[in-house]
Amino acid sequence: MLEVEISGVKLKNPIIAASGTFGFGREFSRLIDLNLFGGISTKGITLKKRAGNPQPRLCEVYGGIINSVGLENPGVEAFIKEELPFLRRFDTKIIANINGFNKEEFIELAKILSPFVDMIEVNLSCPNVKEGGMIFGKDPNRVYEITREVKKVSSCPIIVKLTPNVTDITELAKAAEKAGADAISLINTISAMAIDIETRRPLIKMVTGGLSGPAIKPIAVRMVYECFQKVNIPIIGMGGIMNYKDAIEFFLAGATAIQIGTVNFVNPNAVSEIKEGIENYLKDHGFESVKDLVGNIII
Amino acid sequence: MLEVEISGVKLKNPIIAASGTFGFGREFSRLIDLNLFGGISTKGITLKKRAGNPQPRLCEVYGGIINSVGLENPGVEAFIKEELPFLRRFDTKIIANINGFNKEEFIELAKILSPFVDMIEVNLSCPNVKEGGMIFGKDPNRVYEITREVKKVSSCPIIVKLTPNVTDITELAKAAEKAGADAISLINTISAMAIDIETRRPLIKMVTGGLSGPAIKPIAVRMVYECFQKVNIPIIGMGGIMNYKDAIEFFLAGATAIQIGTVNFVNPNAVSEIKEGIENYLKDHGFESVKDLVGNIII
Amino acid sequence: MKLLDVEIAENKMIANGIYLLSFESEYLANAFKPGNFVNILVEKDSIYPLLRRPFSISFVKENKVFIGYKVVGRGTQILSQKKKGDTINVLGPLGNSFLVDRFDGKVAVVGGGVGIFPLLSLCHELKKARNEVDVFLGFRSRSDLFFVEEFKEVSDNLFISTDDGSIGYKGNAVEVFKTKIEEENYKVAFSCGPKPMLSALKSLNLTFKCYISLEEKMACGIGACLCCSIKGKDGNMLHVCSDGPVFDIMEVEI
Amino acid sequence: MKLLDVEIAENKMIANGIYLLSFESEYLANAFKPGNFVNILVEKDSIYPLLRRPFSISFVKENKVFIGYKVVGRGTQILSQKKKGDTINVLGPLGNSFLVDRFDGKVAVVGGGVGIFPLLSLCHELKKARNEVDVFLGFRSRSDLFFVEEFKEVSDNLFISTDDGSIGYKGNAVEVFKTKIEEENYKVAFSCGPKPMLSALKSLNLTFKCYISLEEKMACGIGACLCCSIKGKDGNMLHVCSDGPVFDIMEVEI
Ligand SMILES: Cc1cc2nc3c(=O)[nH]c(=O)nc-3n(C[C@H](O)[C@H](O)[C@H](O)COP(=O)(O)OP(=O)(O)OC[C@H]3O[C@@H](n4cnc5c(N)ncnc54)[C@H](O)[C@@H]3O)c2cc1C
Ligand SMILES: Cc1cc2nc3c(=O)[nH]c(=O)nc-3n(C[C@H](O)[C@H](O)[C@H](O)COP(=O)(O)OP(=O)(O)OC[C@H]3O[C@@H](n4cnc5c(N)ncnc54)[C@H](O)[C@@H]3O)c2cc1C
Ligand SMILES: Cc1cc2nc3c(=O)[nH]c(=O)nc-3n(C[C@H](O)[C@H](O)[C@H](O)COP(=O)(O)O)c2cc1C
Ligand SMILES: Cc1cc2nc3c(=O)[nH]c(=O)nc-3n(C[C@H](O)[C@H](O)[C@H](O)COP(=O)(O)O)c2cc1C
Ligand code: FES
Ligand code: FES
Repeated sequence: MLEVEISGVKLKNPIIAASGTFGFGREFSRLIDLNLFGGISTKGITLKKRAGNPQPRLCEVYGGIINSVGLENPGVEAFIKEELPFLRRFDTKIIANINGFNKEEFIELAKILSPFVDMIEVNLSCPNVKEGGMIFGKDPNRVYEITREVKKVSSCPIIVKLTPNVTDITELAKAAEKAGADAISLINTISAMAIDIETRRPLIKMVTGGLSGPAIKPIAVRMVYECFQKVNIPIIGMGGIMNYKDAIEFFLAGATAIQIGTVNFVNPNAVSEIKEGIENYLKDHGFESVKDLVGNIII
Repeated sequence: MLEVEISGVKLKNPIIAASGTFGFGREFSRLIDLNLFGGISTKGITLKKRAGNPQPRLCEVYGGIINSVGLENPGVEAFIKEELPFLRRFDTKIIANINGFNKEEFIELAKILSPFVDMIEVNLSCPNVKEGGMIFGKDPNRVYEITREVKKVSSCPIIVKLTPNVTDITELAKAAEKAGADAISLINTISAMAIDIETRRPLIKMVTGGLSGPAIKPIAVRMVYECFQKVNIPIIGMGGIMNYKDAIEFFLAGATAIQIGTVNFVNPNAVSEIKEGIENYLKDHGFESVKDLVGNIII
Repeated sequence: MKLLDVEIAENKMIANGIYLLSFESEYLANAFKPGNFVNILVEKDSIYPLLRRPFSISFVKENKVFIGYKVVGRGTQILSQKKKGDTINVLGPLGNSFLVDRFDGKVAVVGGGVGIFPLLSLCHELKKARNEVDVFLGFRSRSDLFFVEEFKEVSDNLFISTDDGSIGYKGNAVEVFKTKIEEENYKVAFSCGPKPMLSALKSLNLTFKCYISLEEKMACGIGACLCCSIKGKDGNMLHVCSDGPVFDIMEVEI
Repeated sequence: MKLLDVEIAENKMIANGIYLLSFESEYLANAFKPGNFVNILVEKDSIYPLLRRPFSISFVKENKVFIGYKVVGRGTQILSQKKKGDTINVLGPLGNSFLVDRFDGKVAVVGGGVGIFPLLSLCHELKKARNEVDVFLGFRSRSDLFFVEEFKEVSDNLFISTDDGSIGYKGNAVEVFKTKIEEENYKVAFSCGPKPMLSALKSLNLTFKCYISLEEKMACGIGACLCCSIKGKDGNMLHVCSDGPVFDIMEVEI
């Protein structure tokens, strides 16, 4: 009922832990059963270890949070040696979220990682680094170029993660599809800012950061819907999903699978509640499979 | 203490009622004193009377609302004859928000209206109409062109209202400045969507609509800040302002004045509470004028 | 129309998921006319729900204002948890009202579900104006019944129907009303209820006047935002919050 | 570490804007070590505040867990309005704990403001391990005092200071502590308080070990989101929620 497929990779359910909100699973495994997830997208991985951005990295705003972690991670080798074996113990698909500061780094990361993971998520949308990330991701030509090269060297399906900070996200989606992406995921965080009016300083040291959480949901749903009209590869939707109802909206808008991020901080049980909620919704509404919901909005 | 100036037009305080949320003032005047406002931006005016979009036009989402009014308005002549005289009774600056479906209409509207109002707000950002509006507003060249033509024929200062649905809002800001705009205002609503999971229909008949309210504030603050780095004309900031603290954030980010929209629906007293809050903030923090706050963020 | 902080006097469940809330407000109680509504801020400084929620005033008694409501979402859920002494902010009275007169003939009042709320005080006024009033109320089921005793007091004949037939006629209020139209000489009808019910009413092509109270999603509630516009007969836009909520059924597209 | 729905047993103001909340939880009471904290969801299904709020466990008594907190923003405001019987969701115990031992020499405990909360159970444990404990507590003013009687019971000497001198020494806790360092033979110090206080402490260049409890904005509280990272001495990133909140003062940049 819940199984979905992305380019031959079968997810037992369409719920994926969103990159950067779930570490490498270890911490949450002490709290919830990782087998609950259809997949887990890892914390963004870079070639070399990275310390990330200075403090403060986090602030809270109306209905959301702004973060500027800046891709703190142990680097690809440490990931493979120290984190992947642990993740592999669970019956869930592992998606490596990769981040390069130039095309070559993306290629290198895909080469190294694709033999070891189920899918690769090419993060062309990180707003919290000065080079790479979103800078590439805003330009359809760069999206095309990097996607094509990464696809060439990858032995597993690749997902291209798109930034919402653009005039027309469907241009990026089409570029990714044309370049051979197996799927796209959206949205990454929206560039945002908040100011402490007492100190008059930005609440994020890097001044701007990425907005996530319920506040961005209607923007994310709109972008998933727009992309669904324009591309034929599967869409993994995310942005502000707090419960099963939000998840259903994404499916109806055109998402084949969803990722949940910020909600994990608020309610670590979200994955099981959403899973159950989707099942009940399908039963109550006479659908046989979550696949029947995809893009099934009535206009 | 609260007075600000935009191209020679003195606003006695920096709080402006946002276009489309305040009609032509008549309804709110039964509830609050319109003299409280530094200015009032009218409901979007078109050359001809318009019926607007079909129902449903409104839905509520996490921390915000999506609307798709679609510029329902009585047309410019009825505005001048039936609405303006009423508005003119108050000691507040009147800003006519104009909306064309092509360049000529913008020019025509500016010609007709500029002798009668204090400022014109050129709405290059309405997401709820199929032509004009945001379609023009996303293209810096069109922004430049329309701004220049409108400026030529206007006998009062003009404000260009920008859409946030773009990759780089500073490109639009710069185009407006270069073309001679006296100020820019931002942000208009963000294109967004919500779905009723029971009926599987969009909650807005036109499928997508414009997101406003607290949810969009951190995005608006970021855009004001970005524009402040790039242009020298005054910025009128808006998007999700609910109270004086939010207003102060916009000033610190670089806004000379602010507009309040959605909050009027929730709390019609917002204008007086914000006014008082700004005054107290200035006193408590040793500032002599709200002008001292503009762009006064400490990085 | 005023913006008022009022203290809840009572807030109790009166049927399955249906509550009756009351508060003291001399101003509102005096200004009120049947059909008027108020826009309630269920929680101060809340961003979710963000907007006010519109509710008809069911009736007033001395200086007390009574609002009946059904819990359907987050706003009404929060409202239902308010207790005596809690403060809510109320904007009202809003909208137009039902035309009450001494009609020279029988009056029919047809209500379905939450549309029943605004009709109680209407009946009261109709009786006060010495009309003969037939009331048709439709509920989902027996456990959903409310205001029945109250309507008995202000009507000459009360016809209850339920969708499942668990009490009264099986069917909806319009169906029952329809069976009476030929027997009775109605001069005017008033109605409030779900859209399908009002459409059914319209398609009866009544030979007498029929006034209905409509609902649309509202942001301001006072005619400023133009979110609640509907098309009038002549193509002109009508605003449910300020031109309505009561309209002549022939004057609006439904 | 568990996710628990707990029922509030008591939630009372104990000083100017300072509250003490308690609830029953056998699991937490047993698992707790001084220095641990919990991440509290002050309101279910709320999107504003959205995140959980981290609070140290002040102390436990039998199966009851006590949390002292100061109202500083919306989250703590909402928490302060919770009543006996209300349910909150608690994630914990989180973080590491203070090293408690029998030290061969005096122990100093230095706390400022809300940083005082986690130190009470620490002192209790230090006394249980038969140490001689000097406690230095700094408050804003006389009306802000809390936990004074409680600290008297678990310390050998208690030095109170206030910023305005309205009671005890005038100045902050570190200044008072500084005057005692030369007279006394401290073996170890423990501290928690605002950043400037901890910086002052660090700049004393103590010749003995000093452990401090830090605060950073937290999203997950368990080491997954990397929002609370700080730089360690060797340039490695440390996570206040999972590597801390207690650190050797020499091992972290402050
Ligand atoms: C003029 C008028 C009078 C009304 N009188 C009553 C009454 O006396 N008793 C009663 O129980 N209900 C009445 N309603 C409907 C009532 O406003 C909604 O049930 C209520 O707003 C639902 O809020 P919620 O947060 O619980 O639901 P949600 O569904 O979570 O609300 C989401 C949004 O939809 C709006 N909304 C939902 N349903 C309606 C509706 N039917 N009409 C307009 N807006 C809606 C809400 O205001 C909100 O913006 C009236 C509506 C109108 C327009
Ligand atoms: C490990 C740890 C233990 C703590 N123990 C206590 C305690 O025992 N008693 C107590 O009163 N306070 C304690 N605090 C501080 C407490 O978490 C904040 O005061 C509280 O989160 C403020 O929430 P608010 O919504 O009222 O304030 P707001 O300022 O509105 O909160 C806005 C955001 O900032 C965060 N935040 C605000 N202040 C702090 C802070 N000082 N540290 C971390 N995040 C913060 C909030 O969690 C929230 O995300 C502790 C903090 C940490 C990290
Ligand atoms: C603290 C934090 C860290 C994140 N790190 C990454 C990352 O490393 N790579 C990535 O692709 N997305 C990252 N994201 C974005 C999320 O994966 C997701 O796209 C976004 O948060 C929207 O979903 P949400 O609203 O459910 O959180 C991060 C988000 C948060 C909140
Ligand atoms: C119901 C509604 C109607 C609007 N109509 C207009 C309009 O006619 N012209 C315009 O420039 N902006 C219009 N806007 C946008 C607002 O002026 C403002 O830019 C936006 O709502 C963000 O501010 P807020 O979050 O304070 O509402 C409208 C907004 C709303 C909510
Ligand atoms: S609700 Fe704003 S015009 Fe009717
Ligand atoms: S708060 Fe998430 S890692 Fe510390």
